[in-house]
Order: sequence, then structure tokens, then C-alpha cells
Amino acid sequence: MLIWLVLLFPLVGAVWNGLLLPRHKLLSHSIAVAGVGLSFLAALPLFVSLLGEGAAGSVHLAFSWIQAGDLDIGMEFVVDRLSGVMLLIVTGIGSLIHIYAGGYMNEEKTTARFFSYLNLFIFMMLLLVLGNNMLVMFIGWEGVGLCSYLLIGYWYTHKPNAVAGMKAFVVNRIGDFGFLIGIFLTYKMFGTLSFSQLHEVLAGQESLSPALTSGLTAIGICLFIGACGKSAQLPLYVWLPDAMAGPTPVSALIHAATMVTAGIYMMTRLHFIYYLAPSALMLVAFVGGATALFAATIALVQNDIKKVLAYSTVSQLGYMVLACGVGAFDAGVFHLLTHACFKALLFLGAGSVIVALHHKQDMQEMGGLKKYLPITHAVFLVAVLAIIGFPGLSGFFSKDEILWRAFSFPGVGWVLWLMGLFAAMCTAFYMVRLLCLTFYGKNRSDEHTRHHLHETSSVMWAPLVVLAFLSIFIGYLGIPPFLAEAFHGSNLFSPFLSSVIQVPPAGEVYWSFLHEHHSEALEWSLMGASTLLALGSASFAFILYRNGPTPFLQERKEAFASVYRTLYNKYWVDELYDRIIVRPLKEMSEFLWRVVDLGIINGGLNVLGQSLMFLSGVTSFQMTGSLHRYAVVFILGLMGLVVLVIV
Amino acid sequence: MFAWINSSIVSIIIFLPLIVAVLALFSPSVRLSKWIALGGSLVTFIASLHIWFHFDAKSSALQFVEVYDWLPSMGIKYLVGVDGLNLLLVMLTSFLTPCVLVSLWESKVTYIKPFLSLLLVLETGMIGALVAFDLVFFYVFWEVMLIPMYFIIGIWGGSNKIYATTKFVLYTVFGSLLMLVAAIVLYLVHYEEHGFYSTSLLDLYKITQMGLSTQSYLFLAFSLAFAIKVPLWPFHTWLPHAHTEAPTSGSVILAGILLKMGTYGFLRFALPLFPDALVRYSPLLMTLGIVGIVYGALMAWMQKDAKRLVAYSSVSHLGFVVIGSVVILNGKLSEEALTGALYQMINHGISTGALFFLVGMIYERRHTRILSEFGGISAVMPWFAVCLMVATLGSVGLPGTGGFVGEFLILLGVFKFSPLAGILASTGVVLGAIYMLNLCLSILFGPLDKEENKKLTDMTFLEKTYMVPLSVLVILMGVFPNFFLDKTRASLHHLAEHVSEYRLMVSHHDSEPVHEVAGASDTKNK
Amino acid sequence: MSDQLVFWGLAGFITLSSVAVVTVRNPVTAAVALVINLFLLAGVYAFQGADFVAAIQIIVYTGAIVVLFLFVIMILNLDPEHLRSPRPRIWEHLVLGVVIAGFAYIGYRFLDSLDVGKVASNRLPDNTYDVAMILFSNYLWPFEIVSILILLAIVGSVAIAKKPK
Amino acid sequence: MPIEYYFSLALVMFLCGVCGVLFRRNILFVLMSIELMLNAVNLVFVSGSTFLKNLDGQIMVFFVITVAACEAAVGLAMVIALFRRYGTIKSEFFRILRG
Repeated sequence: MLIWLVLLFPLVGAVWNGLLLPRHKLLSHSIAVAGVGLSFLAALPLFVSLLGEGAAGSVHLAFSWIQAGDLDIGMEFVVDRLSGVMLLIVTGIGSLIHIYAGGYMNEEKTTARFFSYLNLFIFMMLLLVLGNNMLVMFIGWEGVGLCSYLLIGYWYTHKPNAVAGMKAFVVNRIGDFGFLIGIFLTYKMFGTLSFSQLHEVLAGQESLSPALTSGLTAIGICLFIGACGKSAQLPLYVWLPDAMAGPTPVSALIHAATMVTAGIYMMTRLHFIYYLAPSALMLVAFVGGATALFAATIALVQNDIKKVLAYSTVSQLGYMVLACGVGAFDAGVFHLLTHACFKALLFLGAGSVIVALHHKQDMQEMGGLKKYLPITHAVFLVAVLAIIGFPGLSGFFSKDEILWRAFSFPGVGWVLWLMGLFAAMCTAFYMVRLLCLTFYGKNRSDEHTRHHLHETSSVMWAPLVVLAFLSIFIGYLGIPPFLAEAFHGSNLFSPFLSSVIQVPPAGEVYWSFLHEHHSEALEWSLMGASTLLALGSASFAFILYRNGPTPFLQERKEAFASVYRTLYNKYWVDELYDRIIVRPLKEMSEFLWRVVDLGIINGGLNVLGQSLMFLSGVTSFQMTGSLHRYAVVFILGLMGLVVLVIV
Repeated sequence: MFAWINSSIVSIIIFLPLIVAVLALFSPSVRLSKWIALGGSLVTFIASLHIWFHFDAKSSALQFVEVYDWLPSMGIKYLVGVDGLNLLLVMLTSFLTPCVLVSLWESKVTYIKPFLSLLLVLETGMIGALVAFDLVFFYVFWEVMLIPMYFIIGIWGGSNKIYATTKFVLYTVFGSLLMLVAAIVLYLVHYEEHGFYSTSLLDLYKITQMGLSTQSYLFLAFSLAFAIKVPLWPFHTWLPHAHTEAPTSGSVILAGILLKMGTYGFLRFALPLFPDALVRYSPLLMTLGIVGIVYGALMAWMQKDAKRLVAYSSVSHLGFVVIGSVVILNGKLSEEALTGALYQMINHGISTGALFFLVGMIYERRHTRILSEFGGISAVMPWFAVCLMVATLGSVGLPGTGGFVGEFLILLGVFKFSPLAGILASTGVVLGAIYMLNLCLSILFGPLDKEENKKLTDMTFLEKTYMVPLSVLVILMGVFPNFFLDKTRASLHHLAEHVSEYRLMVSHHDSEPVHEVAGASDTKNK
Repeated sequence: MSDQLVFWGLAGFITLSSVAVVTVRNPVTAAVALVINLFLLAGVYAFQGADFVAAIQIIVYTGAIVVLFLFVIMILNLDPEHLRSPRPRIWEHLVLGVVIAGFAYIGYRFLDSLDVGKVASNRLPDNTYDVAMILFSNYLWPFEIVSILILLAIVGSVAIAKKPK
Repeated sequence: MPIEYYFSLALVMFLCGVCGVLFRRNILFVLMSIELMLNAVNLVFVSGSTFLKNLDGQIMVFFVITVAACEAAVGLAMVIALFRRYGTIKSEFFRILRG
């Protein structure tokens, strides 16, 4: 029964705020927080019930949704350990961000619309997470896209915001197109879209025919295209940086903690397909690794604080996708969990900075904010340390787990590991750069702004503190086994999920390395190497940037001008897409419209009509209008007819 | 009395609007005329609700049948009835007409009385064509639909109305005349096989001895008539003109219902009457449909005029309906795709109807439909913005709106038939998002920088009375599609079975198509 | 014998007057020729024993219709300019020839096929009473309808010919 | 008298009427020619009636005469109207039917 409450509360909140549009900001804020908070409270017992040894998931059918021919799709939901974890992330972090948003949006006249969208987003995200078949998941999948669209363009009077929203929606749609094709393929092959039935079918197979394997590979790739769209992977990541046009809580909730992780969740949910389609997973792994690296390099030189965080998100999502790609779905979800905490914290912290600076986002105009925003600085520091993998913080455990699993992947694992490692170094560099440029050195903002600088209200910093605690401690859920042994603890997270995530029998031969035992020395040394490199990179960045942008840096920038420009302009990917996709398509449409539609089809018809008119003009010469002439013709014709008959 | 109503309910919903049309035309005052028209159309809607609630969803048979001999010597009967195929469309028609009449309540249209009565005559024609099960009556109603539309565009249209309306009529008549010829041939074929004359569809469905070539010619003739009405690419060029010139109410009816007559015609006539020809030509129709989907979408993207944009989007959306209607799997029509096609007709009727209403609203306020003239309207017209958003999302096919259910079912069926066709058709979903959101972006969002736009007033109460139900329906149809689909299931199943059964009976004429189709589905991996 | 004489006499004059109607230049002359023609035709009817028809022929046609023509001719008071008809063109001669030949041929074929032989037609006995009986029993409705037609024609002609204000 | 004679006579009258309609430019003459043709038909009716001993033919003549009267009345009214309006009754002047 609780599951219905979990779903109901945010929906009620969204409808209440959306239809009744309460004028009072506090009221709409409370409705929204209640909507998601009550949902979180309802989700807690649900989750607790899953904690028991061997607790199985349960499926709940609301009603039969679409029934046509042989197809029967129910509005059904699954509660198992995987969706339970996601449930907590969505509603828990969602609640914190909802609380924070009340402070952030305090300058707005009314916030009912905003909170309605936000609650609707939570509802859609819950549909996505809880759905027990691809189609229900797809409702949530596109639903969160819609909310993202609406929220990115929340300040719609500024046209670029609306355009960014539209870009997000359209790029997501391209991904969804792949998802949809994947759904069709699945239905064509298995005749069902339900996760549990698919799992039953595939887990029941001892070995796979080549046709089935290739089919599964195709499904895997198609669904991964969907994941690329939603989780901002190469080549469909372009919408996410632009999506920063939305209010910062939105960026934190949707574009960092929850929605963008939907792709990882979906692949984990369908791990049994991916485990049986290793070549698809290989693609996933490389796309993930490449994205992690690619986005991290761009983030090195960006000046907009939210842009840096956006590219950082893309990069971290790349890690998670990489984890999925090497079959370490549990590691992916673990990183998803930790990342949700510290990235939400980073965004909210950045939001506090932005509010304090009256909506300035350029880091070149910040600096020295440590003095003015002590709490924000403290939690921000925690988050930065977490993300760069400072030993003992959450990011350290989750990232290290992924790197290790990548390395232990047979064959190309070391390439993936190198990608991840390099990306980790970049991450450390740009995060510390961000920290320094924002909080240390001299303040570079103008007099007026500086005068009004002060710490944000408690409604904003309180959630940050909670998140900071989470960022520190949540990592201890998933300590790597060898460390756990050393400290007499145990890894709680992977075994918890292992009841859901299992390699199907048919794939066990290929994935046997997952259970292979490695020497602890190797693990220790790899962990040490990556940690040292990351910390080295971080200290390098700290040395360079601790005083803000200095002439020395300016010189370096000029020395590496071409590299700098390439990175600064994000490898000109947007321009490239515009040149090779958007513009040709537009020109083709223009051509089709002007030449084919107006010219050939319509023109052809007009020519037909005109030639008929011309012909009638030509043949109407005998239409003199003289009655006698007509009568003569009439009589002659009549006589002709009669003669014809009687002859 | 009640028994009489029950036994002649279908005739009531056909002819009531006609009677009301006469009354409205000759009523002494404009005010009264409006009340009469609205009242009549509402009574019609209530009567159709009666059908909805008393309809037996379990049965695929024709229900509420009325038969009267008209010309017994020629076998022409007045035969009307409702089944799962036309029930939803009848409901849509009787629902949209009152909406249109309400939308005219405060309009400053000249000659309002004839306008209202033409709309009601149009309703008679549309409902009649939907429920007629006799070829002659179908043809008569089919043409009856044309005449009011001709006048509605020709008299109350925009600047280039004569060109538009002439084009519309010439196009449609060209198609329907071919259909008439084919209908006569069909009539004779039936006589040869069964030895008596009949124009009743129920008798014509029983034709089994028709050669493939005859079937092909007849199928093509019928299909052309329907394809022009749909309109299928490349017969679509009348549509943008007609829509651009037509008054709002004309556009709503035209896009909302008239176009569906074409796709309904496919389901009712072209598919069950000529099963072998259907198998032969289904790839052709599917190709044209897919071209239409992509082409219509690209055209819509290029339009600067909001109405023209929506018009081209209809070309794209109805392409989905056409491809959904002709999916043949293992010599059998795909029920999923058929369901989707039927459902998509209703969705399109509602969401595009709503879009035309909305475009009409801003046209009435600003006297322009050029997209670049707008921007930021959302701030001054929040209700309008919400409704436009909902209609747009329905049109785009976002899950949770009816459009998704229809498109999903269609694409699913098409994909099972041919993955390539499915993929190509699915691109329409992406392109749809582009042009529809572009519309929203240009009208609703961006800075509110034009002085004229700042003074725009939001939707009036009257406008809300029909826009809110339409918007709610868009969502309801996406969340509870089974509520609607339940009524259609038996009939669609029957249609699919019918086509396959009758194919088997005639397949000794030419068994090739059977193999062809069997070959198309052996890409199954399991 | 006398029958022959009467018939041929009537037939000859009828032919002559018919030709006159269409060939003379002056409409008054033509109208007079028409009167003669219709009058003689009444003679033919009487000769055949159709007394009633002969009577209304004289009363209605010669008495009313042709007089109407004469009235109109007087009202119009056409000047000689209007009466001059242009010289017939060659194609008109040709058409005239073709029409006459065609009629001759069709008439010939028709009469040839009639095959009623040389049966002499008997003059009918007195039949006015019978005509009246039929007219007011079998043909009562058409009779009444025709009266409406006449009424309409009267109203119509008045409306058409009225001087526009 | 053989019936062929009467028919021949009717034929000649009818031919005259046709020629009048075809070749006379003056509308008055056209109308008179029409009367001629109608009378030719009447003659056929009466002859047939006598020949067949059936009085229906005479009734028909009665109706034809009535219709002819109406036709003449309306036709002449139109002639007057045309003359008033255009000052001429030459038929080649009226060419509204021109394509």
C-alpha cells in the first residue's frame, strides 16, 4: 500500500500547486516539500522491509494500461532493492533540494508553478524508477524530460533559456528514439515488455543462439542510445551544459542527482540483457570512458561555475556508464548514490554562491568568498574533496571501485582504466580550480555586490549540511572488500544489490572473471597510484590557482592558446553538430518545401489546372453565344443521330 | 417513446443536426439561432453518449442497426449502425461540433446563421458517412460533407479563399468520382457472385470470388479517394491552403474529423473489401505514409505561419494512421497497429482540434498568425499557455497523452512488420518534437517585447469551457486508454480476422502474396 | 373525290402560308400568313372530324395568340432598319440544304416504315361530347394543373413586360 | 385520306418552322416559327387520333395549345422587355452564352 502513497504525494503536490496556483510562496513551498517529504517517509518503511536477508522484490499492478491485440501492458510497479535504493535517492535528496529551493527562489513573485513542476518531476522520476515494464519506465523517462524542459525554460522571458530547454527536449528525444526502437525490438523478440518476465525468460536460458545474442546486442545498443540521451553521454551530451540555464536547484536535482542517472538505472535494471550482450557492453564501456575523459578536459578551462559543474556531471556520469560497461552495475549504482550526494551539494553550494552574488555565475568575478560564506565554503570543500577522491570520503570509495573493476576487466580493461585515471586527474584539477577561484584569493566582484555579500539563510544551508554529512559517510556503505577486511568492516552495498543484479546462467562463462580473485597488493597499489595522481593533480591546481587568475596563468594560457581555445570552445561540438546535422537538415527541408512541395507537387497541379483552362479557352472558340449557331448545331446533331439510328 | 428512441438512435444523431440546421437558419434572431444550434448539437452529443453507454463492447457485430428498403429492385437500403470502428469517431464528431459552436458564440463572423447551419449540415454529413453501411448512402453522405466545407472556406475564408476552396473540392471530387465508379463495379461483381443486387456493405463483405486484378483496380480507386481525403503524400497540397484560408471553426472540423474520413474509409472499405489487393499494395501505402510522416514534419518545421505549421503536422500525423492501418503480419492485419491507427485518429482529432482552436484564439486577438509576431505570450495568457502546452505534448506524443498510445501501438506493429519501416517512421517522433516545440517556443516563450502582445487578454470563460475539456481529454486518453480501447477491441479483432479469412478463400487465384508476407516476418530471432 | 380536292387544296395553301411565315420580311405580313395557316389547319381538323379542336384552334390561335403577336408588333413599332435581314451566307445555304435533305430522308424512311397501307382514314363521327367526358374525367388533374400554368404565365409575362421603374 | 399525307403535311410545316428558327434573326419570327412547329405536331396528334379512333390525341392537342399560348405570352413579354432594355430584337445581339 505504501507504494501508492509514495507515488501519490508528489502527484497531489504537483496538481495542487499547478492548478490552484497558491499566491503565497510559503504555502506553495510547504505543499511541495510535503509532497516529496511524505513520499520519502512512505518510502523509508518500504526500504526497510527490503533490508532483511533475502527479501525479494514485489510487483504491484495498478491497472491495465494498454491492451490491444496480444499486447497487454499494465501500469505495474516493482519494489526491489535496486528500485528501493533509487527511491531513497530520489525522494531523500529530492526533499533536501525542495527545502533548499524555497530559499533559492525567494526573490520570485510566485513559486507555485516552479514547485508544481518540481513535484511533477519527482512523480515522473518515481514512475521511471518503479516501473516494472519498459513502457511505464518510458512514461517516467519522457516525463522527467518534459519537467526538465519546463524547468530549464522556467525563466522563459529570456529566450536562450527557452531555447536551451527545447534543445534538451529534442536531444533527449533523439535518445528516446533509440529507447523506443529498443522497446520495439524487445517486444518483437520476446513478446513482452515486463522486466520480471524478460528476466525469467533470459535467466532460464542455458545457452544462447547466435541470433538471440545479436538481437540482444541490438536491443542493448538501442537502449543505450536512450541512456546516452538521458545520461548525457557522447555524442548526445550537448544538452546538459546548456541545461544550466534553469534555476540551480533544478540543476542539482534533475541535472546532477536524479534524472541524468536514469540511463545508468535503466541499464542496471536491464543488466540481464546487457550481461548477455557483451559487445554492446563493450560499446557502453568505451562511450562511458570517453565521455568521462572528454567532459573532464572541457571542464578544465570553463569559467562559468555551473558550466564547470555541468561538465563535471557529464564526466561523472561517464564513470557510471563505464562501470556498467565493465559489468560492474553495482559499482555504477554506488557511484550514482555518492555522486548524487556530493554533486547535489556542489550545485546547491554553487547556488548559494550565485544567490549571494546576485546571479553572477562567472568565476572570474568571484574569489575570496570564504570570508563571506563560511558555511557554504565548508560544505563545498567537503564536496570537492569527495569528488576528487580524497581518501575516506564517499567519492574515494565509489570511484576507486569503478577504476578497479575497469582494470580487472580482461583484455581492454587497462585502456578503460587509463581513461578513468586521466579523467580523475582532470577532475581533481578542475574541482580545485573551481574551489580556488570561488573561495580563495582576493575578491574580484564589484563594490556594490561585495557590500551585500552575506551567508545564505538557514533554509538554504541546512540541507547543505545534511548533504555534506552524507557525502562524507555514505561511502562507507561500499568499502572495497580488501579494505573492509583490513578494517574489520564489510562491504554492505554490493551484496545488498547482488540479489537483484546477477549474471544470467547463459553469460556465466564470459563473466566468470567477476568472481576472479586478485592479489591485494595489486589492488592496494592501484588505489595508491590513482589517489596519489589525483591528489598530485589537485595540489598542482591549488598552487596555480590559490591566488585567482594571475599574470602567470595568463601567460600559460597564451602559450597553449590553441589547446586552450579548443577546450574553451568545447571542441566546437555544438558548432559541428550545427554544421553537419542541423543546417543540412534545415536546408533540405527548405529545399523540399520550396522546390518539391511548392514547385513540383503544387506547381505540377497548378500547371495541370492551367493547361485545362488553356484547353478550354482554345476549344471555346465555337461558343459564339449566337443562339442560331447553337440551334443549327443542335438540329444537325439531332438529325445525325436519328439518321444513325434508322440507317 | 423510449423504445422508439432506442431503436432509431442512430438516425436521430444523423438527422437531428440537419433539422436543427434548418431551424437555426430561419430563426428570427441571431441569438436564438446560436442557442438552437448549440442546443441541437448538445442533444446530439447526449444521444451519442446514449450509444456509448449502451454499446456492447463484447460484440463485433453492428449495433443499433436500422434497415429500411429504399430501392428494393436495386438492392439499395437505408442501413446504418454502430460498431467499434466508428463509435469513437461518432463520439468525436458529436463532441467537437458543440465545441466549435461555442467557439463561435461571441465571434463577429458575418452571416452567422448560415454559418451555424452549414456546420450542423456538416455534422449530419460526417456522422452519416461514419454510420452508413450502404455504399450509396455512404457516397451521398461523403459528398454532403464536401458542400458545407466548400462554402465555409469559400465564404468565410481568408484572402485567397476561392483558390483554396476550389482546390479542395476539385481534389476531393476527383477522388470520390473514381470511388463511385469502383463502387458500381463492386456492386456488379457482387451481383455476379451472389445473384442479387445489393449495396449493403454487409453483403459486399461476403464477396469471395474477385480476381486479384479486379481487386487491385478497385482498391486503388477507393484508396485514391481516401488518400486524398487523409491526405496522404503526395496528395496533400490542398490541405495547407484549405487550412490557411479556412476560418478557425472550419479548420477544427476539417482537421479534427473530415480528414479521419479518409483513414476511416481505409478501415471500413478498402481493407475488408479487397484483402488480396491490400496485401499487394500495403508496402506502397506504407512507403507513402512514411514519406508523408517525415516530409510533413520537415515541411511543418519550415513554416512561418502557425496554422500552416499545424496543417503540415496533420500530414505527418495522419501518415502514422495510414501506416498503422495497413500492417500485414502473416497474412493478417496487425491488431496492435490497427488499434493504434484508430486511436491515433481520435487523438489527432482532439489535439489538433485544440491546436487550431488555440491558433484561432491568438489570430482573433492579433489578426496575424506569423510566428515571429509573437513571443512571451505565456506571461499574459497563462491559461492559453497551459492549453497550448498540453495540446502540443499530445501532438508530440509524450507518454501520458493519448498521442503516445496511438503512436506506440502503430510503430510497434510497423516495427514487427519491418524494422526498417519502423525506424524510419519513428524519426517522425523526433521531428515532431522539433517543430511542435518550435511553435511553443515562438509563441509562448522568449521576451514579451511586442507592444500588441502585452495587451493580450487571456482565455475567456467561454473559451475555457471547451478548451479545458479538450485538454483534459488529451491526458485522460493517455492515462486510461483502455477505457476507450475496450469498445473497439472486438471489432478490430473481427476486421483483422475477416481480412485473413477472406484472403484464404480467394488465395487460389494468386497465392503469391501469402508467401511474400510470410517472408517478411521470418526475421524473427526466436 | 371531293375529299381529295379539299385536302389538296388545304394542304397546298397551308404549305404556301408556312413558307410565307418564315420568308417574308415584314412581321405583319408573317403574322397574317400565320393566321391564314392556322385557319386552314383548323379546316384540316374539321375535315378529319375533330370539331372541338378545330374550334379552339380558331378561337385560341387565330383569335388570341396571333393577335397577341400583332399587338406586340405594334407596340414595338419596328423601324425598317430592324426589318432588313442580312444577305444569307454560304454556310446558311449549305445548312438549309442539309436540313431539307435530312428531313426529306427521315420523313421518307419514317413514312416508308409506317406500313399502314392505303387505308383511307374515316372521318370521325361527332365527338365533342366524348372529348369533354374524357377531359374532365381522366385528364382532370392535368387540366387543373394547366390552369395553374396559365395563371403563372400571365403573372410572369406581366412581371417581365412591366416597365422598369 | 391515307395518314401518310397528313404526316407529310406536318413534316413540311415542321421543316418550315425549323428553318425559321435557324435562319431568321428577328426574335418575333423565331417565335412564330415555333408556333408553326407546334402546330405541325398538333396535326400529327389529330391525324393519329382520327386514324386510331382514340380521342386522347385531341386532348393532347388541347394541352399543347394551352402550353403554346403560355409560351407565346411569356416569349412576347420577353421580347418587349428585351426591346425596352436593348432597343433591338435581333437575336445575334444577345450573346450572353458566349464562352
